[in-house]
This record gives sequence, structure tokens and C-alpha cells, in this order.
Amino acid sequence: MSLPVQYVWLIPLLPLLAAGIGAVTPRGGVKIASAAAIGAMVLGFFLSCGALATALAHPAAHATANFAWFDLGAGTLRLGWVLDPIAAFMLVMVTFVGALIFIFSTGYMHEDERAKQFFCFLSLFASAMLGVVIANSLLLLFICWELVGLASYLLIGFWFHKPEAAAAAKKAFITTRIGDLGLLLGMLWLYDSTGSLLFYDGGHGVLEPTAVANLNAQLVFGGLALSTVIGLLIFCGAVGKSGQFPLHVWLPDAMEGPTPVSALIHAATMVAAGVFLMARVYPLLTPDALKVIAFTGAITALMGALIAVAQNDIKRILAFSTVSQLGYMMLAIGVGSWVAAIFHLLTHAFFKALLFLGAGSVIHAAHHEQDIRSLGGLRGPMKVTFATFAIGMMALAGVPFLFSGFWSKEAILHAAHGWEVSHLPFYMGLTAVVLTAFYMTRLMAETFFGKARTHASEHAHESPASMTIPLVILAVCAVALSLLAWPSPWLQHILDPKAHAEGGGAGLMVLSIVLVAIGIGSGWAIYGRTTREKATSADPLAARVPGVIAFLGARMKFDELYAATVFQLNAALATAADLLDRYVWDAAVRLLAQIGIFAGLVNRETDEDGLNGGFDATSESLRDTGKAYSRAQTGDAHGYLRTVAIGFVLLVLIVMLGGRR
Amino acid sequence: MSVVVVATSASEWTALRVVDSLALVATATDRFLECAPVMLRDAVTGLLPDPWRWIANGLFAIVAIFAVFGLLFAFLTLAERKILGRVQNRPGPNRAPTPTFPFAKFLGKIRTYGLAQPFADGVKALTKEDIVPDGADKVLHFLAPVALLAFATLTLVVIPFGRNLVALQLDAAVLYFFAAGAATELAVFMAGWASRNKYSLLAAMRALAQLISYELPLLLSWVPVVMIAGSLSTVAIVEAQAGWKFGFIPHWHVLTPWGFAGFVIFMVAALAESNRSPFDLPEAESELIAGHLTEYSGFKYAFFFMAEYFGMCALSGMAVTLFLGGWRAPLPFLEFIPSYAWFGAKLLALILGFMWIRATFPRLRIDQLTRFSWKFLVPLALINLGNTVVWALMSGGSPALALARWPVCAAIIVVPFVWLGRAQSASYAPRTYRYAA
Amino acid sequence: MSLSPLQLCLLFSSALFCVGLVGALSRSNTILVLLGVELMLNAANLNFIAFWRFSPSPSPATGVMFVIFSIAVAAAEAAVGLALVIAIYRHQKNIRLQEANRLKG
Amino acid sequence: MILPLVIIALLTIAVAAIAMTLRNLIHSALLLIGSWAGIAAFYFWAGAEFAAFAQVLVYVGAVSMVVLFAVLLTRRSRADLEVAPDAIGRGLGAMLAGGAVLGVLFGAVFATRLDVAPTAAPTASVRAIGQQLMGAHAASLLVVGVILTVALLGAVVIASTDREGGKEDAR
Amino acid sequence: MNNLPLLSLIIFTPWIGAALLAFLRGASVSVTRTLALAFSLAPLALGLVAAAAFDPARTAPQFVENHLWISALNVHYRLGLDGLSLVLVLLTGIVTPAALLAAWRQEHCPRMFGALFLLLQGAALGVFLALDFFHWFVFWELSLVPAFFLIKLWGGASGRGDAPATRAAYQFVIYTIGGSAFMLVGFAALFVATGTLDFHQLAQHGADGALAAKLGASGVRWVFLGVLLGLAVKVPLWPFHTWLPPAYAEAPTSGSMFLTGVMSKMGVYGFLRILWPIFPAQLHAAAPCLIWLAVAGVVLGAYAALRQTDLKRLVAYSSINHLSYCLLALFAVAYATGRNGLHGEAATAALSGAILQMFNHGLSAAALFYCVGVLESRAGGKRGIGDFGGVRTAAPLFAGLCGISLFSSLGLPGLNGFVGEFLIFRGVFGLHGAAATVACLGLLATAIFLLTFWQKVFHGPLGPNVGGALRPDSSSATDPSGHQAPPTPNGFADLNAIELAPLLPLVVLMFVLGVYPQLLAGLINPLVTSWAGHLVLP
Repeated sequence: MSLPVQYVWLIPLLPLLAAGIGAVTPRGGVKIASAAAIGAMVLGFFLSCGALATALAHPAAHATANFAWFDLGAGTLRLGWVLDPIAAFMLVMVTFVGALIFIFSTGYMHEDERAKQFFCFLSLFASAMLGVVIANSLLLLFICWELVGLASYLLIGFWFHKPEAAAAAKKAFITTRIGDLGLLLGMLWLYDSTGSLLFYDGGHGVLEPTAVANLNAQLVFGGLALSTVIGLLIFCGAVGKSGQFPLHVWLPDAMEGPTPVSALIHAATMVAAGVFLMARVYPLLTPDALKVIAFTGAITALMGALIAVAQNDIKRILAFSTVSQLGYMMLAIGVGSWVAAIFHLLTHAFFKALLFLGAGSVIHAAHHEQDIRSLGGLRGPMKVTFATFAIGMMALAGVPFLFSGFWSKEAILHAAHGWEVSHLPFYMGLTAVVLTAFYMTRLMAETFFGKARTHASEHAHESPASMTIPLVILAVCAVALSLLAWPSPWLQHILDPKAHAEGGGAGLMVLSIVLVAIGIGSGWAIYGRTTREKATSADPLAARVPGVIAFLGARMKFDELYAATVFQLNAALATAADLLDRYVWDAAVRLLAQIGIFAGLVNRETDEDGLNGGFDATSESLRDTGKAYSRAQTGDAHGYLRTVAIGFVLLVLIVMLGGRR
Repeated sequence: MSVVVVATSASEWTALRVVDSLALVATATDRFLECAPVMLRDAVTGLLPDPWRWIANGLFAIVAIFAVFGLLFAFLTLAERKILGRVQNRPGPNRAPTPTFPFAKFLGKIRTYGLAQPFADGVKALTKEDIVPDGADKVLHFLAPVALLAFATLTLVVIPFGRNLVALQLDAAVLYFFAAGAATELAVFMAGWASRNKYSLLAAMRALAQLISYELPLLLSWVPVVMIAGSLSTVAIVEAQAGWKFGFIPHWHVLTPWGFAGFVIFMVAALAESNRSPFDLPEAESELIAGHLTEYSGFKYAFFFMAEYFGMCALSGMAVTLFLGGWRAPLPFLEFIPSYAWFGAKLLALILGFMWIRATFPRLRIDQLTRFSWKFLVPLALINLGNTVVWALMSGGSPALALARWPVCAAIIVVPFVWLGRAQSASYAPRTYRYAA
Repeated sequence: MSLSPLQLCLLFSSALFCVGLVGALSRSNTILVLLGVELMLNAANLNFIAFWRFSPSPSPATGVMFVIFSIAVAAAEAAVGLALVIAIYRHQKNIRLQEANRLKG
Repeated sequence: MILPLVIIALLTIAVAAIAMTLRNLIHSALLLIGSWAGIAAFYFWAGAEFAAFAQVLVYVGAVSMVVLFAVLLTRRSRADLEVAPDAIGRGLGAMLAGGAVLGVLFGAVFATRLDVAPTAAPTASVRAIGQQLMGAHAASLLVVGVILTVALLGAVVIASTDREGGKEDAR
Repeated sequence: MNNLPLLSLIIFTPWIGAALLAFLRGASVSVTRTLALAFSLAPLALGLVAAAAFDPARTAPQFVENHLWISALNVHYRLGLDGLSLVLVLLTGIVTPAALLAAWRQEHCPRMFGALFLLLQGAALGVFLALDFFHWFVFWELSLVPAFFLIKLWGGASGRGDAPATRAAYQFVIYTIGGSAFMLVGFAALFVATGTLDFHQLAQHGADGALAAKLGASGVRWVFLGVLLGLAVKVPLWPFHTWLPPAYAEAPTSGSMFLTGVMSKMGVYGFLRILWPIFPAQLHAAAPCLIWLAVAGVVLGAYAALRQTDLKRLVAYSSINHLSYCLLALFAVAYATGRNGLHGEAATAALSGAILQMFNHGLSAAALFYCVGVLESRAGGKRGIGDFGGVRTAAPLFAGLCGISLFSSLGLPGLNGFVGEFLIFRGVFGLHGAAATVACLGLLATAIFLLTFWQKVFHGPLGPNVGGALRPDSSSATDPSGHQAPPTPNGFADLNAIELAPLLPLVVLMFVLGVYPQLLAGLINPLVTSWAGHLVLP
């Protein structure tokens, strides 16, 4: 079974149709909407497998199908699809994880009366995301990218009657849009300098050597190559979408959305789109640009891990962990191993989706209690959730050998270690490894061990099969994805056959295993051995270093910082614009108007006295003349007719006699 | 297949051109049945010298029309009574015995579903006393039925009853038809006024108001046909409807949005013009006894009756000609049936429709009647006129445009129809059933 | 002297015109006056047709055209005129023309 | 070809003259309709088929109805239809004026040499008339259309009652 | 069919309708409304006929009607249709019926309202089709009259005209007339110099430098400034925009729809049809300054919108912002004219974008004004941004459609707004990169204020005018789970069929044009390409 690139558009079309069906079904039609959505995803998954088969047949080729969108000038504006291994892997991942999360949602959302809309939005999202993956044009990618943002906006704000949700949705949209402006500018610049936006176009695409060489050759301000500037502008978009420092602030707030959304969009797929984008445009990226990317990624990884340590909301912890992991991926791209980034992207998608869904299962069971301090002891009643969550946790923490996360993380660290420019990102990454293991252990310990600390967690029960089955499948995958890298680095060969995997990473591997052990051990020592008694009792870590934890707990005060700077600036600009209108331009207009009114007053005075008098007299005489003539009107119709007849006779006589003469 | 008409003589009566079958180009359908009427005529008149021949032809046509439609009238009255009877769950006339004069002794009375009823009625009408009221305007009282019948008969002259079967082929035949038809109003008025009976006079006034009101939609409804066919000649209009699209959809005007609308308007107006129920206000028996017929009896009364049926036949025939493809067969393989049979079938179908309507609809009030005409039919007919223009404008272009004109034109007429209908029914208070459940 | 057909037509129309004129002048009933006027109009129309009929080159049907327009205008005139009659009747309860002289100067 | 003309002319004039003198309004109106029909017959004789039908349609079909309606609407009893005899003086004046006009017209007709050669009757086919109407006379046609519309509306407005409510139809 | 004066029909059909309505004194309300609607739809139908017969490949005006009108002044009645006109004619054809439908429930003298509206429509169509300054100007000024009465008599919070509405109407009319007076003087000078008022001939004079030779360099400059002023006020170009927010805010909903949907396009059309072809050199000289005015309109317009509390004013400012994009595109093209190495492709993109943006903005802004109008009518005349909340709970359908319009307005890909904006930015970036970069700020601010609008009005718990007080208990809104949607209130009804009618076609078009912009691009592309191919200075 294989799916040629000409038909690859079917894959995003299916969920789009499902979204359409969802949109037009009446309010109660949850069954129809969910069936359509799941069906579309499952079918899409099979098609994606076909696409993968096609792509794997010629791993080095970028099969494209370009088409004209509309006439522009002498030519047309062209868009297109591309099918290569990276896209195919993404397709399979998105459809597979998506299908599972959709199934999970039927259980999770079954109480919500707007669930039908939920599936509609989810399908819309899936469609747009698949579009991002297979777009062969930066413009088409941007279009789908924005649509992904819209779907994310709608889903974060799904419970829009909660003001926090509405605000979080808006924040997410605006923050990512800031990044998107960079992307837009980069795109415009790219278009302007190459005349095309197609990635691959038989030698004319922007990612192909001719265009890249051309871009590298052009220098703009500061001696930077044009491609550096464009690459960094595009990276802005990725920063916004993938929650990189400094635009990461929206991602934790986005957890206001329903948990499946967090799993699908804000863990597995959409936030990874930024990484995917950078991997896609990797040929454009110059070493200068890569430096920026690497450091941004490293900072993000470390920062996310640090903040996660001090969070209490189960979803927030996972959210910051996502930020941190995305940082890893960016780091991988920055240090030149985009394959490692994609590998981590894939594994992360599975185990983070698993974790989120597990968290969703917990939340669902605990009647929407999300604070880990209030949970506890769920190991007993929720055995399946516990087991799968533990697998996810171990994959994320990088427990060696058995879990896919270990391999992908290892690949990144390996690449970072081999980066010639600086070793600083590598050390930051290592620190984050320890922290990751630590906070995940804390999360496990607080949530599943110890005893139930609130009423909600006491009465927790295992979730229905529609929720647990996806968990199990994802857990299996979280383990099985190790096969991509081990026993042989298969993915590496497929994606980037030219680069050869360097051997001799054994020492590094040992180091990271030790670090993971330290993280888990310290976590267990602090939180696992002596579990919390009451929901309100103090955090053991916070008791030791209260200032640091408070600072981290407040998410390093980024929101406050932005509120004090960017928001203030924005508001000031708005006020200035408004005041300018009201008191400068409008006042000028009013002044002119007053001058005009004054001139009119003067004019009226002269007119009334001077000019109007003469007309009255003339009119009077005209009226008298009219009176005199009206007497001829006798009112006798016969008389008129008679007069006419006699007049006619006279006229004829005059003419005839006159004619004789 | 075109009808070539050659002027029969150089007389000044060139406008009156009687179709001469000998001058016709032989058509593909020269089967015996198809040509039978014309051959019959030629058998009678063919031997006469040329100047007399067309007069004889004319006379023949007159006789034929009177014979055919007289008989048709007779049996239509019977059909109407029978149909009304069936609708009202009673048998209708079924007892008139068939005269079996020479063999009466052997056969006794044979009752053949009342088939002899018309003749019985005829005899009765002939033998009845002819009553003229004392104060009546005697001349007009006498003239009215005669004039009415004369005008009604005149209209039949220009209808092509079949291939080559038109008594008088005029350039402005449609105009002629309605000019002659308009004169019938006068006769109705004369009857009502001459009777010196207040009910009759009221009926005459009503008839006048009604006929004027419905003259307009009637005229407007066929203007589109004339526009599309490009001719006022009935023969040419039938020609314009020749042929089949895709080989099975006839090019009848009724099968277009404007044509359908025009047909419906035409039929409604025709109902009113021929004083048929539910527009039979001039002879509303529950209010006006028998309207303008009150003071008539005997054969004058029968004349009125005859004129009514003639008028009905004429209007239906015109509707068939204008909208239903005239004497043309609906499907190509049905062309073997002679053209006049098709015409007759369509005519009868329409007349039966008249009867069905009479049996089922309640009578309108006079204000409802006029309002219906002025506020519903006339605007609709005018819109249909514009609609036809749109149709014609869109017909020249691409196939897509030609396809698009269907929904467009349908919408142009359906939307006003719905809306005017709503406005129309909104102007009446909702009917309350005070004594019925 | 022998009359040409055209002259005959013209005499016909003149006679009709005068009949209408006399009617319009002599009758006091407004409706009859109006009818007289109509008759005069028709007589005028006769001339158009007659001249068209006997003109040397009658191919452009100008005379007919005139008559058609004239008929249309006459119809309008009749409608308005009779509406006026009804208005007069409503106003003065009879339709004697000589009494309808309120607007005299 | 003269004979039909003479017959038509005499009949028409006679009918019109009788109509103008009758005292019964209805009879007057009906006879006038007859004279209009006679005029239509003249048109037919002259070959103006279309004009003839138009004459019948408009005069016999429509104007006559309006006239009869007006007659019936403007009387209160049957006796009203018998018009009171008109003043002798006005009748005399009318005859004088009419006679003068007649004399002048006849004089003009006789005095002018109009013996054109008799030609074959011209024909005005409907198509030709239609093309002229839509072509050369399109503007006039539009104007006439407007006039008719205005006249219709005007007639309705003039004849409708001024009473409050005013919802009843004018006709 | 070829002899049919199609363009005259397009212009005068609404006027016939207006005359008819003016005389139908006794007609019932529904009759008048339907008549008005039908006559306003007629230009759309005729426009579609024109579009069907239109040959996009020919860049010269088509369906030309040319009659000598006033021979003494060499004034011709000259109409013609090219891609630009066609797009705007279609836009007018769409927006006007929608606006009339929006006023379907309007009870205050609907007959006059409809007549004025049809008058307005005809005038706007005339502006888009005229090829001679004389009657172009007649149509231009004539459009002000009905607009004035619409604002004055039906504007304000009561819908019957009040003091602020009157003030806004006067300001609007006097400001605009003031601007066009300068334009008239300018054209008078042109006529004296060249003896013609034909746009095409004037453009030729302008292109080959004959104009400058006849009028003198400074003379041309003054004339240019006069015409510029007239058009700039109409669009409006920042800082001549202060009439716009009050006028749009005080106009009745349908009036705002038309004002923003069609009348604002008249100004941009004037720039494209008159100013640019006749004064290419002058515009080029002024462009460095004008570009920054347009950028100011983009950015400051958006930021000023951020500060508005009146929803109508907010949307009005968004109009300033969006129209400034069109001008930005044009000025950038004028700026780059004659420069070496000019990208014809960029100019094409900018001009196409400007035209598409005109159409798209017409749709989305009309839809947004309509949505605000619905809110206003539901809340009894209140339209503060804080007067609502949670409308999406109460009226999901309305919220959905309004949201689509809103996202179309902020340029979400997949909806129509994106295509135009992308093309404009693509063009402007190639022609004047700095301006494009700064203008990007406008995109951001647009997103912020539109989403704030959406959040405050539609999201959150039920607000004061949405039946919030009717809710039995307020605890469910703060329910952390969010699983329990609050009970549906009965204070704020969702859209009914009649209210849906104006919005739905607009929204459908947004989708269609967003996905398949070729529908419009195909009509204008050859024209724009030929423009971009003749970018030379005299």
C-alpha cells in the first residue's frame, strides 16, 4: 500500500470534512461528530502509513505536487504538497496520536453538552496540523500554521465562560502571533528575494541549493547573510509556536483547555510544529542562525525544567516539562542534528500525550482536582492509569534502554556534546536532565503514592475503557519507539543518510544514566519516602529554599515582567493614538469649522438686508398681472369648444383664401 | 417543416388568407388520417372555380366548427353534470332514454348513461316559452344572446386545430382572438341591462368589473409567448414549439419557468373571463338568482349556455396553442396519432380541469376577486414579462448561462409568487369556524 | 366630378368629425360630450389611415404607427375623462357639464 | 372596392349621428361602440389589420366598458338615464358651429386635387410594425407606456373617494 | 444583448426603485422593504451578467457607453467597466442588499429609508462606472446626500436621530464636501488647461507630461494636492480621518455597513482611477511622505481602536486601519515607480492586494458592523465593550458567525482577509521594506483589539445585557471544572432567520474567497499586470 504525493492532500482533507460534518450537525449530535472525527483520523492514519511507505521507498527524494492558487502578474501564485520521510513520519505520528486522543476524548468529554463542537474543533486542528506537515510552500505552511493557531485558540477557550480560559486563549493567540509576525516578515523577505515560496520545485525551490547559495551570498546589515536574517525571522515563528523563551508564557496558561487538547495540541503536535518548521527549513539556516537557535533551546530547556520543579498543578508541571523538552529539540536543531530533534519530537509526542492523557484520566477520576497536593494514593484505585503514567514518566525522565525517551534524549545530548561552538548548551541540557527526572519523580510520588488527601481522590475510580485503552496503546508505543534508534539508528539513516552516526557515545550514555539516577533518587528522597500528610502541609523543598521555589513557582515572574514592560508600552501607544485623534486632529477640524461658521454669520447679515428687498417688489407686480388675465376663464366647457371650432373655421378660411391670393 | 402560405387571390382581402392545402409543401406527415379533414374539404370544394373556392372553403370551415363544437358543447354539458355528480357523490343525469323510434316495441327504453340527455335538453329548450319581461329593452334583450354567441364563435376561427387546420390564418391572430373575445363582455352587459331586473343589472356590473380586471392578466400572460415566438400568428407560435430537447422533452412553452407561470396565470384569468366557478359571480345563484340569465328562457338561455362553452373551448384552445404546443405530440414516437387528436386531447384535458375546479372551489367574493387580479395576477404577470426578458437575454450565451437561467428564472417568478401570495392571504383575517369544530 | 377614394375617405372622416363636434357641443351630459370628443379623435385617426393607404410609397407604416399611438393616448384620455366624470358626479350629484364651472376666473 | 367603403362610411356616420341624438344614454353608448367598430372595419378595409384589432381591443373591449361603467355609476335611478332635453339655444349653436366646420372641411376636400392613382393596398405586417415600434419609435413607445401608466394611476386617484380609510378599490 | 446599456442599467435600476418607493405612499411596510431589497439586488444580478460576459484578458474598459452630453463643455456620458470597477460593482451589489436586510426590522419610515438607500447605491455604482470626471463627480457628491439623511434621521442610539447623530452627520458631510471642493477646483483647472474631463485622456496627458507643460510644475502640484485632499478625506487617509469614527458610530447599522462596505471604497477607487494615473509624477514625489501617513493609519488606527470602548467606534477604527493598507500598497507602488530594479511582481502583488483588500474589507467590515448592530439592538441601544459578556453561551450561532467575520477581519488564512493583506505586504515589502515592517505592528494591534472585543463580549460569564442577572446562581460560572455549561439564559436570543439573512451570504463569501481567491484575482489580474507593466514617470 502506498500513497503517491498527488493524493497526499486527502489526509488533511478527511479531518476537514469531519470538521464540516461536526459543524453542521445539530447540537446533540455528539455521536455523529465524534464518529466522523475518529473515522477521519483512523482512515487518515492508514493513508499516512501508505504515504510513509511511499516516502521510505525513496528516502532522499522530496516528492512534490504543486498547483496554482490564483493568478498573480504574469504567472500564478503556487502552493504545493511535499512528501518526504520527515513529513511522512509526522503524518503517521499526528494521525496515530490524534486518533487515540480523539478516542480518549469521547470518554473525557461525554458529560459536556458542547462536546460536538469540541470534536469539530479537534478535527479542524488535525486538518490544519496535517496541512502544516505536508505543505510544500512556506505560504501554505503559514496558512495552516495560522489555522492551527486558530484551532488552538478555540480549544483553549473551549470553556469560554470561564474568564481564565478566555484570557488564556487570547494570550496564546496574541503571543504566537507576535512570533508569527517574524515568520511573516521572513516569508516576505524570502519571497521578495527568491520569487518563490515553494520548498522544493525541481531546482527552483527555496530550500534547494541554487536559492540557498544565492541567499547566503547576499549580505544585509551588519554583515549578516540574508539567509541568516530570514532564518532567524522564521525562527521567531517557531519561538512563538513552540513556546521557546521568551515567548513561552502562553503555553502553561493554555492548560485551561480540556486535557485532551493539552495532550494533542500543547504537547504532542502543535507545539512541535515549530521544531518541525525549523527542521523543514534547515537547509536555509546558517551557522550564525543556528547559534541563536541552540542557545535559545538550551535556555528554554533549563528554564522549563526549573519552573516545573516548583509547580503544583499536574497539568502545569507537564506543560513546563513540554516547554523544557521543546527546548531540547530546538537545541538539537541548533547544534546541527535536526534528525535528533525530529526523533525526540516523535518520541516526545507519544510519551507526553500519554502523560497528559494519564493526567486527564486522573483529573477525570478526581472530579477535576488538578493540584497534586490534593491528590495522592491513586496507585490503588487506578492501576492502569498508574502503570501507564509510570511508563510515560520513565520515558520522559530518560530511564535507560527500555524507554524511547532515553534514546532520543541521548541523541540530542550526543549532538550537543559534539558541537564545536560552545559546550555551554550541553551543560545546560545535562542540568535539565537531572531536573526532569526530579520533578517527574515528585509528580509521581505526590499523585500516586502516599494516601488520598482529599475527598475527591479518596473516591477516585478507574476511568472507562475509552480512556484507558488509548493510554495502554500509547504506553506500548512509548516503549516501542526505541526501535527507531536501537538496536540500529534506523531513523538517522532514513532521514539523513549522509550524516553518519558517530560512535563512542558510551561515556556520555553512562553520564546521563547517572544523572537520571540522581534526579530520580533525590526526588524520591524528598517526596517519596515521606509522603505528604495533608493537602495544605508545606512542600519539603520549599521549606529548604523558600525564595528560589517561590520565584520558580511564580514562573520566574515572566508574566509580571511583560505586564510591566510590553503591555505598558502597548497601552501607552494606544492611549497616545487615541488622544492624538481626539485632541489634536479633531480639534484642528473643529477650529476650521468655527472659522467657517463665523464667515457664514457675516455673510447672512449682509444678504438679508441688502439683497432680498428688490425681489419682493417684482413679485408683487407679477401677481397683479395674473389676476387680470384670469377673468377670461368662464368655466363653460361648451363655450371653449365652440370657440375652438369657430377659430378653426376662421383659420381654415384665412389659409384657403389667403392661399388663393 | 414550414407552412408556406400563398395568397389565394389578388383581392384586397389579402389579410384574410385561407390556407389552401394544394399550395402546401408536402410534409413528412402526410398520412391519411393526418390529411383527412383537408382532403374532405377539398373533395367538397375542390371543383369550384378559384374566386369562389375560398368562400366555399370558409363556409366549410364555419360549418365544421359549428358541427364539431356544437356536438362538443352538447356532450360537455353532459360531462359537466356527470362529473359534478360524481364529485358530489350522486349519479348525475342517467335517465334520458335513447330514442329507439323504429324499434321501440322491441327494445323498450334504453338508458345509456344519460347519453341522450343533451338532446332532451335541446328539445326542451326549443319548446319552452320565450319570456321577455315587460319593461325590458326588447331589442337589446334579443340581441344579447345572439351577439354573445357570435363573438364566442368568432374567436374559434384563428385556432389551429391541427396541422393545416386553421380556418383563418392571420398575421395578428392572437390579437384578433382577444379583440373578439373582449366583445363578449359587451353582450353580457347588454343582457344584464336589457332585462330590467336589478339582479341582472348587478350581475352585469359585476361581469364588467370582473372582465376588465381579468382582461389585463390574460393579455399579459401571453405576451411572453409572443415575445419568445416572435410572432402574433397562432400557426407560427405552434411552429415555435416544435421539436424536442434531448429527443424527449418537448419545446412547449409550458415547460419553461416563465411559460409555466404564464400558463397558470392564463388559465386562472381564463376561468374568470369565461365566468366559470370559482369566478362565476355574475351568475351567482345564491346571491343574484341567475345573474344576467335571470330573465332568459328557452332558446335564448341555451344560446348563453352555448356561448359559455364555446368561450371555454376557445380559451382552452388558445391555452393549448400558446403554451401546450398546440397540436404537437408530446413525444416523437407518438406523432403517428393525428395532430387534431392531440389538440382535442389537450383541449379536453383543460376543460376537464375547468370542471374539476368548478366542483372543488368555493366562489370568491367580489372584492376578493378584484383584489386577486390587481394585486396578485397582474404584478405576477408583469414580473413574468421581465422574467421572460431575462430568459431571452440569458439564452444567447454559453451553455453554463443557458443552464443557469433555469434556476434564475424560476427564482424570479417563484419568489414573488410566494411573497405576493403571503401578502395576499395576510390581507384576509384568518378564517374562523364558528359552528364547525 | 368624380371623387377619388382618398377624397371619399376624407369626406367620411370630416362628416364623422362634425357629428362628434355637434354632439360634444350640443349635449349637456358630460359623458356624451366625452364620447363626442372620442368620436372626433377617431375621425382624425381615419385620416391617418387614409393618407397612409393612398400615399405613393406606403412601405413605412407611419400612418398605422400614428394611429396606434393615438389609440393608446385616447384610451388614456377616456380613462381619465370618465374618472373625472365620476368625480364631478360625486361633487355635484349630476353630470351636467354647464354646472361644472366652479373654477371660473 | 369603393362600395365597401361607402357602406362602412354611411353606416358609421349614421350610427354615430343617431348615438349623438338619442336620449337613452345606454343606447347612445352601445351605438357609439358600433360606430367604433365601423371605424375598425374601415381600418381593415384600408389594410391596417393591426390597427383594426387594436381599435377593437381598445375601444370595443376597454373604453366601452369604462363608458358603460361611468354611465351606471353616475345615476341614481333608472330615470336618470333618460337625459333631459337640452337647451334649444345650445343645440342651435352647436349645429351652426358644426355646420361651419363641416362646410369648411368639405370645401377643403373638394377644393384640393387628391385624385391619386389607386394603388394596391399596402400591407403593414405585424412584424414590420413591431420592428418600427421597437426601432424608430421606441422612445415614443416608452412615453406612451408612461402616459398610460400615469393615466391609470391618475384615473384611480381621481375616481377614488376621499373618505377616511380609503381602502376600497377604485374600480 | 450587446446593445443593452448594461452599465446604465446597473446604475439606474436602484434609482428607478428609489423613485418607485418615493411614490408608493400607501404601500405596506413589507411591500416597501421587499421592493427595496429586490431593486438593490438587481445591480448584483446585472453585475453577475456583466461578469459572465466580461473578458478579463482585455484591460481596456468594456461595455463602454459613450454619448455626448454637454457639448459646450465637451462632457461625455461615458461609462466603462474594467476589472477594478467590476469588483467594486459586485461588492456594492452584495453589501447593499445585506444592509437593507439588516434594516428589515427597522420600523421608522422604512419607505424613505429604502429609497435613500437605493439612491445611495446607484450613486456609488455610478462612481465606480463613470469614466468622465463630470458625472463621476456628480455621482460622488450625490452619494453624500442620502448618506447624510441616513445618519441624521436614523442614526444615534434611538435609531431616530439624535443630537450626536446630527453632529456626526454634519461633520461627515461638511468635511467630505470640503475635501471634494478642492478636488473640484483642481479639475476645473485641469479642464481649463486640457479641455477634457475624460479620465483616459487626462491620464494620457499626465503620463506623457503634457499636463505639466500646460499647467506648469507648481500648477500641477497644486491641482494634485487639491485632488489628493478630496480623496484623502473620503478614504480616509490619516490624519483626515476624524470624521469617520463618529459618523460610523452614529449611523444606523445598515448605514454603517454601507458606509464602510462601499463608500470608503469610493475613495480608494478614486486614488486608483484618478489620482495615480493622472498625476503619477506628483504622487511619486509625495509618496515618501504619504507612505508614512498610510503606515500611521495602519498602526495608529489599530492602536486607537484598542482604546475604544464603543464597539462601533472600535470597528470604525479597524476600517481606518484596513483601508490604510490599500493606500499603503498604492503609495508604495508610486514610491517605487521609476526606480531601477523595480520588481514588477511586487507592484503587481501590491495592487492586486489593494483591490482584493477593498473587496474583502467590504465584506468583513459590513459583517462586523452588522454584528455590532445586532448586539446593540439586543441590548436596547447599548454598545459599550463592557456591556456584554458570555454572548457565545446565549447565542452560539451569532457568536460563531461574528467570530468568523472577526477572524476574517484580522486576516486569518483560509478566510478572505488574508489573501489581500498577504499580497499587500508582499508587494510593499519589496517596494518599501521599512514601511512594511512597521506596518506589521498594525497586524498585531488588530489582532489584539479584535480578540479583546471577542473576549469581552462573547466569552466569560454572562454580562449585564445578556441576561446575566437572570441566572439562578452564580456559582456554576466559577465552577473550576467548567464541565457544567451555565444554563442557557433567556435574555439574549440567538439569530432568527431574518437576522441571519444578511450575515450568512457574507460569511459564505468570506470562506469562498479565502479558499479560492482566483474568483476575484482572475478578474483583476490582467488589469493589474498591465498597470504594473507601465510604471514609468513622464
